[in-house]
Amino acid sequence: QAVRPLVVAEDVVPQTFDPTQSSQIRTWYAWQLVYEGLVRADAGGAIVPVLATKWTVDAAQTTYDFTLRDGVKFADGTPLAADDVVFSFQRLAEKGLPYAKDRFKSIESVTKVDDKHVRFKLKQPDAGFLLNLGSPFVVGSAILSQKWAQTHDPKREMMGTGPFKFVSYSPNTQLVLKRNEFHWNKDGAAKVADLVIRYMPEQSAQIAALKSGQIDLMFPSAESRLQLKGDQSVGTVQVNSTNTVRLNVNTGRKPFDNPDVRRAISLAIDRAAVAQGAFLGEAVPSAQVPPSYAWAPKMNTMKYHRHDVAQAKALLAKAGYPNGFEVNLNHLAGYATYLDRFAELLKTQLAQVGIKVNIQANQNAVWLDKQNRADYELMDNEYAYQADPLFYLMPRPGRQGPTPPEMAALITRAQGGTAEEYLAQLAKVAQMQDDLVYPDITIAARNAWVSYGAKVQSVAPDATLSRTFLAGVTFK
Amino acid sequence: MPPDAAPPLLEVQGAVKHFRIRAEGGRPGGLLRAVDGVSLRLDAGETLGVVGESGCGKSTLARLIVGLLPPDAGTVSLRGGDIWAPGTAGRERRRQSQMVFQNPAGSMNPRRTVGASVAEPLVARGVRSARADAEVERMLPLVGLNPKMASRMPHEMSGGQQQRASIARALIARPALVVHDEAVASLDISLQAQILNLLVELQETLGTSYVFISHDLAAVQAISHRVIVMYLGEIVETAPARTFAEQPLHPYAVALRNSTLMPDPALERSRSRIVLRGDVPSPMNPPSGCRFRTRCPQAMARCAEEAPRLADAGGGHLVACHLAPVAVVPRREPEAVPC
Amino acid sequence: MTNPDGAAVALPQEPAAGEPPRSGFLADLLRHKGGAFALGVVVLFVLLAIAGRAVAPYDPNTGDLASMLAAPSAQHWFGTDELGRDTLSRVIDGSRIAIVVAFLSVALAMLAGVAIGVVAGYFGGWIDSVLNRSQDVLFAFPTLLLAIIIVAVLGPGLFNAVLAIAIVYTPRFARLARASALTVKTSEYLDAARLAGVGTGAILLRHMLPNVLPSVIVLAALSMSTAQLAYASLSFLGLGVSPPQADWGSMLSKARDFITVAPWLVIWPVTALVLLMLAFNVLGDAIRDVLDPRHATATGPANAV
Amino acid sequence: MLRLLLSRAGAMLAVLFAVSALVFALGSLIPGDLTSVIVGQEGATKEQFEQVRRDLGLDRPLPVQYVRWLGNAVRGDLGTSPITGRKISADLAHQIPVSLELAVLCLLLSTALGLPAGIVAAVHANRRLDVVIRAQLLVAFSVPTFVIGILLLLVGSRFAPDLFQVAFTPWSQDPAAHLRSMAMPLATITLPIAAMTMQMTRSAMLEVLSDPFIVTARAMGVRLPRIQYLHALRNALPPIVTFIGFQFGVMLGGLIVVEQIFSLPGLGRAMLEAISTRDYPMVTATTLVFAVAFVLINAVIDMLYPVLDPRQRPR
Amino acid sequence: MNPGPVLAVEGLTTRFRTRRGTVTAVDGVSFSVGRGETLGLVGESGSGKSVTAMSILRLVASPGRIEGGSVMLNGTDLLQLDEEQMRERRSTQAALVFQNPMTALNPVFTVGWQLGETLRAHGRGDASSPAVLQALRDVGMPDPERQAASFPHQMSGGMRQRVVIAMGMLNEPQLLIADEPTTALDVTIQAQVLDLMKQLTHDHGTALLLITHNMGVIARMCDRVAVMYAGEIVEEAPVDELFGNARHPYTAGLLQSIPRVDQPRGKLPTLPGAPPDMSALPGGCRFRDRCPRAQERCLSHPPLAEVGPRHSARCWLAQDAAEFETMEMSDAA
Ligand SMILES: Nc1ncnc2c1ncn2[C@@H]1O[C@H](COP(=O)(O)OP(=O)(O)OP(=O)(O)O)[C@@H](O)[C@H]1O
Ligand SMILES: Nc1ncnc2c1ncn2[C@@H]1O[C@H](COP(=O)(O)OP(=O)(O)OP(=O)(O)O)[C@@H](O)[C@H]1O
Ligand SMILES: [Mg+2]
Ligand SMILES: [Mg+2]
Repeated sequence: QAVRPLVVAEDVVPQTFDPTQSSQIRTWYAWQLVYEGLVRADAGGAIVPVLATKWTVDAAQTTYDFTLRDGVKFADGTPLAADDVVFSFQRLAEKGLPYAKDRFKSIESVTKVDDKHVRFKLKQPDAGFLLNLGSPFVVGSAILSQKWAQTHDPKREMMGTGPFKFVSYSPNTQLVLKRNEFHWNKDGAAKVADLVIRYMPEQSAQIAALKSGQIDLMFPSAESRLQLKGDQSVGTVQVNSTNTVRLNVNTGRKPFDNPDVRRAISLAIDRAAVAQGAFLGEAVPSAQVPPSYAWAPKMNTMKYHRHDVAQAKALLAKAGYPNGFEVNLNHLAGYATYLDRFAELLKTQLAQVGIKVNIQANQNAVWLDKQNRADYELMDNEYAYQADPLFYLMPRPGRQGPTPPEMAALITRAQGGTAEEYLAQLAKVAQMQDDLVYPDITIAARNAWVSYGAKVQSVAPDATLSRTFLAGVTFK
Repeated sequence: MPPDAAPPLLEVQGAVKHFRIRAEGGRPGGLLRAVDGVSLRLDAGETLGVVGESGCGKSTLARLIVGLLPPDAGTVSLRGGDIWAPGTAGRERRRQSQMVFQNPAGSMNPRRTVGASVAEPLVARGVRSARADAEVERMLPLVGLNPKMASRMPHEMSGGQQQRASIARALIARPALVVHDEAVASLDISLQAQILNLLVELQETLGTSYVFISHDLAAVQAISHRVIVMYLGEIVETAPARTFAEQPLHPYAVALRNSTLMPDPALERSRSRIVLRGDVPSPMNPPSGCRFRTRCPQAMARCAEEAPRLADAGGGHLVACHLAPVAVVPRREPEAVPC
Repeated sequence: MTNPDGAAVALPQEPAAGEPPRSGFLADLLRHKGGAFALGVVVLFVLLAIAGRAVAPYDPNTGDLASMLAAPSAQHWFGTDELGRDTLSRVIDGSRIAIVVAFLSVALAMLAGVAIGVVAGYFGGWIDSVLNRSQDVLFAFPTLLLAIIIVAVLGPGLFNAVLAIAIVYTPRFARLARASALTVKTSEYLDAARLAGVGTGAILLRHMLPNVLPSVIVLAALSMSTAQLAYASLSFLGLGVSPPQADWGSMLSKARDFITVAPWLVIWPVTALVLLMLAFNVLGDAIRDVLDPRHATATGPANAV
Repeated sequence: MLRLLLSRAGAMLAVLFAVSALVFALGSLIPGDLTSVIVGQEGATKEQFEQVRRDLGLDRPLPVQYVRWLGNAVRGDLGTSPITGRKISADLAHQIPVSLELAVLCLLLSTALGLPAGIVAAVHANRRLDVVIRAQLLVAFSVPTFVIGILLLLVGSRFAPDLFQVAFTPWSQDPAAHLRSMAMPLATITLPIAAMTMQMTRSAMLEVLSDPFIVTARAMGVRLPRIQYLHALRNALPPIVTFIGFQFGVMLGGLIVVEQIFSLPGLGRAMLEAISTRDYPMVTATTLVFAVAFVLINAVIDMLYPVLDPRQRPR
Repeated sequence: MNPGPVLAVEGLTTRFRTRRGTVTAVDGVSFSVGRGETLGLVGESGSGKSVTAMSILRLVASPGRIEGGSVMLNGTDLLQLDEEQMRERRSTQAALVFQNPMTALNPVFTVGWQLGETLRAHGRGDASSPAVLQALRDVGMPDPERQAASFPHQMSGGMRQRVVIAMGMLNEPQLLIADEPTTALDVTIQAQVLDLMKQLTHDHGTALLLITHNMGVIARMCDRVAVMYAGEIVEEAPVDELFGNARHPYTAGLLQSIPRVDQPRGKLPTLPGAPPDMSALPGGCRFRDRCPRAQERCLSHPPLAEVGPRHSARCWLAQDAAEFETMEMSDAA
């Protein structure tokens, strides 16, 4: 049998291949197969060396020195040098999208110490810095070859040190990759010689393709998983993902500036029912930090991220809305069916405390725009995995009311503290966010799956939903 | 015309209608002279018969008279006023004449009942529908139709029935002038007679004027006060009906007379006819000089050079023929027709 | 005295009063085989749309999560969806939108299109050119794109979606109407009407329109169906009614994810859709038949070539 | 003749010009903003926002943007997608053939199916065969495209795995595989379009079949099939052909759905993607391509008209 | 050769079932036409002449139906044939020239093609056959080569009528039915066309059924004449007999109304009243209401009966007179 590629289906095409130019997680899935960062944060938050073997932090927590790994080569065979690292971060600072840049806001400078050493100077201590640097999705942290980037257009092609080498891309069709023969890590290098990511927007088509052996692996939705369940020839791995569905609340508008109103809304939501109905049972109730993080505050300690209609009504009455009010939900339509169902359930659940929800089904661009212009009241949203857990908790003052000062202080304290205290401090922030129900109301963390055909094995995804596990997949 | 005399009901002066024909696949393009300088007048209560070759411009003349087509040159006036005068004056004048179309099947809206079509001129004048219906019911028997036919669709009627319905429509609003384009062509003779009588009767009581176009010389003579003969867009002869019946002068008119079949089997079996030779010339490319010369049995050299003008041969009998005053074709004895 | 001629005796005699049998558009339509059936179906759906929730066994928008994706049973004849909502009730509730979309969007498009087409065809000249070109511009947009843009501009919602579909469909009615109007314009009966002194408005209304309508009606029936589908696509893109209001299109677009797990979620809305669309089209054909002056009621086929 | 062609070309250009201007104008009216799509939801400061807009040239007044775009467009440069960074013309070069092939094949197939079906239905008007034909096609027509597509997917992958091709194989690579990868998408859009063609054909034929010249042909002893398929059809063709032109727009809409379901890298999908990301240059370009196709098809139909109907030939 | 008549119609009845009731357009019509003979069919407009013609060729379209009678063509009952057998006979054995030439031609084919189609349908040639041009020449079409390449809309009414006539005669049928073939022609052309038809009956033995209102045409062309009124034949006689000795009051009235070419303007004698509504025919004699000599017995329907040699009429009075005459004659004998 001729060597055939591993064929993987994805729903959504990547918007760009430039790892500084998109805030869309579905685009990152492509980057992380080709690019790597200096370090990687694993699902538990531990920092693992990748392109850097060692790093040191000074006492002020503002100077990081990285030692680059020996013998690392880009996919075109050129060796990795400190210049490439400096170039990559300069490029980020100059051309990066706000989203990517903001991950590394604290960087003051990146300098080459010598060919093997790079120094990052921060403006102030940033306990999440290494975590951001270690994002498995390499947003902003990907290391590009300076020489290559000057002669190629990184928006249209990729060339990195990762397990795969970019071969070609046909828009809306497929991304063809092959094993990066120069990969520094014999274990981490791709197991299959060729990888094809086929972009198939319709899950039904993916199912049909998987069943007929035309693709090897797909990422089914909860509905698709139901359809695949009975099929013996299809293997499925489930992960309890860190993706959380939330309601953003515009606290800049009345009556949402009143914590009691926010508390009432949160209490009115039956998260178990949402998990059951919207996610077809494949989710768990969640507060700001997904429960799969060991350090996350436990759900049963939550004051307001629980279901209590009576208390919700009382709070509403206290806030001066005994008969409830009307609210518009800026709903992201056409993104995921569970989000649609969530919106519908929300409407019925809030109706029970007298709040009438008008679902405004908006296309992504409109939804985003309303959000960015703070032109909304309630808004459903999904947060994907965040390497730096602070981003689960980060208020976005531009699109909602002012951050309560005590919370801002707590966050600054956590950032300025050491990495060891960081998570404990964040847990405190989370606790405070539950109490104030600010910046958002978190509903649930959903499950995710990888389904694969009979010929494939060693499928080991993790809770981040990162696609890096594809490097480890092999044929039987 | 003395200056104090009332203007005639209808006056056409030098009316010209040319159709521009584009060249196409081997056919030459050019101007088709459908009506080429026609002048005529018609008084109230008078009937003008029009005869002529198929394609000589009779229907086009009819459309010019009723104002369905604007003339390219010349004028059409009703009671002394141009029917194409700008504004409401012209529009008013154009509304005073009616027409019975040559193709009755095409002149009725296929999706409306015959009654609705007949009532149309009344309804358009704002007559209430109940009164209009009553009027239709009164009118249909006059043209020999059963009043029940009002609820029929045009395609449910025979050709003659359709024709009668269009006559009824033309007459119903008592217009000052009605142009009949082959109005009785597809009627049986008894009906034809009935309609002709009806027209005469209406004319006598209401003073209506008619332009009566037909291939049937006998029918034309039965109703007309004056007759004009057209050939290739021009008038070649005009005469009082009686004079014309007795003695047509233009060779073409004579040929028409001679070709007309008589309702007498014995006579028809015995007689032979002068048949015109030659093809009908194209109206796009009429012959020089006299337009009839290519088929005229008496054509001479002069006919090719000089176009004859309408000249009086006495008693208001105008003929456009170089031979006219002298070329008195011996008149056939009137046939004895059993009745 | 005996009648010597047998044939005359055998003549079917008309009723004594001589009254013709009852005729009229509706009577003829009811006598038309397909027409009666289709009209029945349409009326049924209209009634369902009006009665809606009153006849639906459950609240269409709230479900019992305990019985999600339940197969058809005595309790839920058409089964339940993924939120435990009763499919029968949702199908019934969805008929309202189906009817509104079908009738309203096509009626608007037809009204505007026929008016534009007839005016353009009748007057010709620069009016024709201007109307024609502007319709061409609309026409040159892909249907769905134009609808998306219009809804995006107007904002989502049932009536905006209906309006968008109406705008999108206007040019094709205009074209068709103009083409028919052009043939009518050169007909002699129009000359006759003009001579009769019929005003422009009445000519357009009484002569143009009846002759333009038959071809337009078939298109209208087809458009009622495509309007549904266009609406389904719009609501699939989140540009239709706001959830959880049921409409067949979005019910289907969600149900497709469950097609093998809960086929009833697909079957029932499709059945309703097909039934109504079929009825529209058969009704359109029937109306065309009945409007055809050559149509014969008693003997079936009008055109037995 | 030349003058006719020139004036026609002029009218076409005017339409395209208006279409592009309209897309541009509408683009600014549509809620939702390219900048937001690019920046994403994680929040950015006002300055950052403005910076992105400046980089994209979106800060300039709309007419200026349009004129600049138009200036480039007439020189054949449709610009670069601000989202993907790819040249739009290069993307189109890949997408147009896919959609064009689908559209043309669909037009041919649906006509090949709908036209005879319509004729047979008309000939048997209101009798059994008519009812059967209409019922079948209209049912197929009433089911939304995406449902048909998915049903075909299910059935196809199950019972005719050979027909079901996930991968779109370009013609150049493997014609046989290419045809197979097109089979199901084609079937999906062809059915409803064929149903419409059938309906229109039926109604046009019915009109013609009651014309007097049909009786003439019968009186001359011409065989019925020949009357129906030649004498009547030739007369019914002009409205049918016009209608098939209308279909084109509908079909392009269908393409969007079908390309989505069958993962075909065509224009429809590109356009949908472009709309949802507010990729204005791409939206404008794809719309223009559709408009060009539409205008061309209709020009061809207009030119066919006099061929089909001698009465329409310029006198 | 077949000794019997070419065409023998017996009791032909055709009805239209419309929304407004049943129209009996042809009601028990019987007549026959022999080889080389010309039978004229005249009558009230709307009396069923065209429908009779269409019924003979079985071309009546729904909602019309032939409900009784037989149409024997050379001894074969056309009404019993299946459609294909009927088709084979159309145009070759029995041809029809339609009343309305404006709409009888297919607008999208050239005239030559349509003529050729008539040949092709019977495997006798096509548009390129010399017979096509000859046929056009025969009907007096100027420039036949050019006209063969023309479309109907490019021709005047008279030219179209000639095309339709040429089409009817192209296959030299044994029976030619011409329905008002010359109404759109001017008299000079009319004469030419009629001569041509006459020639066909002479040379080829074609039986001609000529429907017309023009009594001059009847006089010139016909051997015998049948008169129709309200769906029935009311009188039939040899042409001279009919013109000289009309027995039915309708025929008599008809003949009196003929205007004469040499007669100036004046009132024409006419028949009063309108024909009956064919969807609600009165019992008895259908002409009764308009008949100047109507009597009590006219309330019962008169049969078509012999009133003289080869002369029959549907009138009680005429029959009485005939009885009287025959009695006289037998007495004399
Ligand atoms: N709208 C038109 N466009 C071009 N040519 C026309 C038009 N109307 C009439 N003609 C031509 O003008 C000439 C005169 O036509 P018209 O209909 O007036 O003749 P006619 O005398 O009424 O003939 P007929 O006795 O056959 O009715 C014909 O050659 C005809 O072809
Ligand atoms: N399709 C139809 N539906 C109803 N009635 C019809 C239909 N066709 C003809 N008739 C009726 O049948 C009768 C006979 O019509 P037919 O055409 O034979 O008359 P005709 O003798 O040829 O008259 P004409 O001399 O005017 O042509 C008429 O009364 C007519 O109204
Ligand atoms: Mg004329
Ligand atoms: Mg007739």
